[in-house]
Amino acid sequence: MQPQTPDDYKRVIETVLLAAPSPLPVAELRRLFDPDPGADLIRRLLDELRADWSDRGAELIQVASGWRFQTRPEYQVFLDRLKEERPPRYSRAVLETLAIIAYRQPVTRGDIEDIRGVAVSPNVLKTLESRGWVDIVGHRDTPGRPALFATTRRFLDELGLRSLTELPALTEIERIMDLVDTKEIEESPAASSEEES
Amino acid sequence: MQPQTPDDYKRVIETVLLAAPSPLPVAELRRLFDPDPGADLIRRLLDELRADWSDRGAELIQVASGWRFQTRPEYQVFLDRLKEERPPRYSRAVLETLAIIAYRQPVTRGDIEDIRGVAVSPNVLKTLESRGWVDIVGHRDTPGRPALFATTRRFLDELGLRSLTELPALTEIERIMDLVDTKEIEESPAASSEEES
Amino acid sequence: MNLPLELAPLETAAQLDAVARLYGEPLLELPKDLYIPPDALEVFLEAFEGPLDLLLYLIRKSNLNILDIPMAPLTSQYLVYVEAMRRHNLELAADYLLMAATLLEIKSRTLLPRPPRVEEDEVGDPRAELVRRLLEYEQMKQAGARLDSMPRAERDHEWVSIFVAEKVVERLPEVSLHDLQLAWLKIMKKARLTQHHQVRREELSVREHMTMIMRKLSDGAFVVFDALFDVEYGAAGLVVSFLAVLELVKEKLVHVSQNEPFAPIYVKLSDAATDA
Repeated sequence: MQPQTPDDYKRVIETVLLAAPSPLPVAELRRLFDPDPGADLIRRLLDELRADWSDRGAELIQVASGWRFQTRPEYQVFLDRLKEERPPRYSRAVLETLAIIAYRQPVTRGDIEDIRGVAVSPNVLKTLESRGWVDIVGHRDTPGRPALFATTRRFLDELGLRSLTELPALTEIERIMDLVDTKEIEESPAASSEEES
Repeated sequence: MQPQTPDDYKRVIETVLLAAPSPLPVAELRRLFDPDPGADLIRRLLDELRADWSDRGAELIQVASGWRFQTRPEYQVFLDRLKEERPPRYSRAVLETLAIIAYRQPVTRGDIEDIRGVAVSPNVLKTLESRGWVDIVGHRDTPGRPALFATTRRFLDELGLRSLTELPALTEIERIMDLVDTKEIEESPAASSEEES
Repeated sequence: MNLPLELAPLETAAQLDAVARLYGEPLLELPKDLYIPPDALEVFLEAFEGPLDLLLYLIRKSNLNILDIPMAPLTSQYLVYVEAMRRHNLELAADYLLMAATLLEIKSRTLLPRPPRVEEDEVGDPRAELVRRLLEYEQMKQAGARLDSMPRAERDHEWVSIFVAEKVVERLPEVSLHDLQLAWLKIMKKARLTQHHQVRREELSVREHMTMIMRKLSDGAFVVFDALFDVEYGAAGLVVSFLAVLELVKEKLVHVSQNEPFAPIYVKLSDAATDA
């Protein structure tokens, strides 16, 4: 079957995206066709598809790894009725650890403990790793060579983000400058990230 | 969200079926709604949905365990193109054994072991035989009457060769190898005569 | 200093009314919000993620200016909680005790005579590090809550992934001529048998004919020598076929027999040679 019209192409893209087990980037969608129809046509058709689905129960969205269909949140109440298991609820320890890894990555367990002021239980990191949201990206070159944690692309995908820059902005740290002396500000990661924002 | 019109119900059913990991029977679809709209309405809406999708790349079908969306067979060619998996490769043992049989046929398993310097597992030969690339063409008249292996016509066909003489000549690559190993060239009369030719 | 009403009055004035001393600190009164039934204390404390979280709670609840924390009342209130924990035999995390020590240390430094204004910047406020940590923790605490409120897969929506109707076709490995060449190269490198295993085109041709002849003889029967040669091969092909027979004989793969001179020559696979 060789697609002839733009609508034929659109139908193929729609079908493939409905069936794909993970998001597909434009480059991958181009590979569906021979000859390559070019990125512009694919992008135009994706926009059309998004519009076509605008009044349906599923929507076409773009996340970090590409495009995919997902159900709209309004329909979750129905989907939940068929689910055997409740989705996991994460404790504050897990969520705060996730936030520190997301906003300060790459960080060691020690960094996380410094910020939270308490020991980080191994279960907390295991929960995030087994969800596929964080992983070890290297080791810091300090004694003990502690593992460095960062968030994964899957984390972005599952939160519907295209990149880390789409994370909600941090609340601005109150005018800490008034109090903390200048030298300390330069050394402090919190302060430097504030300067960026 | 409480569905009001039959279209609202239809949209919910469609969305749930798009996201469901396995086929859903009518009884399960009734559980989506409270109050239960009854099996007849669900069945009517499933028929409507099937008609709605009749000119799409996916279709709504009924299988033993219920209803599900699935891609139409004509779209498989596109889905195949996305498959990440690279074609499987034979192990080094299989490739080397094949090379020895191709270049030195007919050879016994013992010959192959002599050349490779290691024992040849029966699985290696079985792999090549079941692929139809090598077979037994006789037995050597020595104790144990070992089987003699040779390549088949199918091997030539599948590698696009008309005859074994179209296999790459090995003198050239061996010369390259000899050049790499200079010491051996100096010691070896065969290699030096090669250079003259 | 603008102290909120529910915190204790200035230390000096309250010294006389101290109801207890905790870690050397006069405890003026139990903070009003601390009247928690003992059973509920554990639940209450479990709500905190650690000493920073508890401190933030105390500061925010009392509407204190975090940039100008009144160390004395905050410290004493914190110590009340820690003492309550201790009294109820709750496992007192080292993190809470360490913070208590930190608070006391900062408090004592704030009580030192203030250096002249000019030098203040160099010495720094003893509370600065604590405030930095509190603010950074609070920022991450809020970020965590905000991440939790973002729609996420499996809780707020599901991925669409419909069934793929496909015929399963087993994919067989592909082998190229290059693969074969490389394989041979590896063998040679390993075996160092260069001299013995050079393969030229002519030799391959002989090898091919050896296989063809063996296939012709595969039923074990005698075949007349002439029948092994096909004139279609041409002169060169006939020579190659003949060389192939010689090689087969040399490698003892076939038996050639002739009952008397000029009689037909028969060839058969050597594995049936016992009959000959």
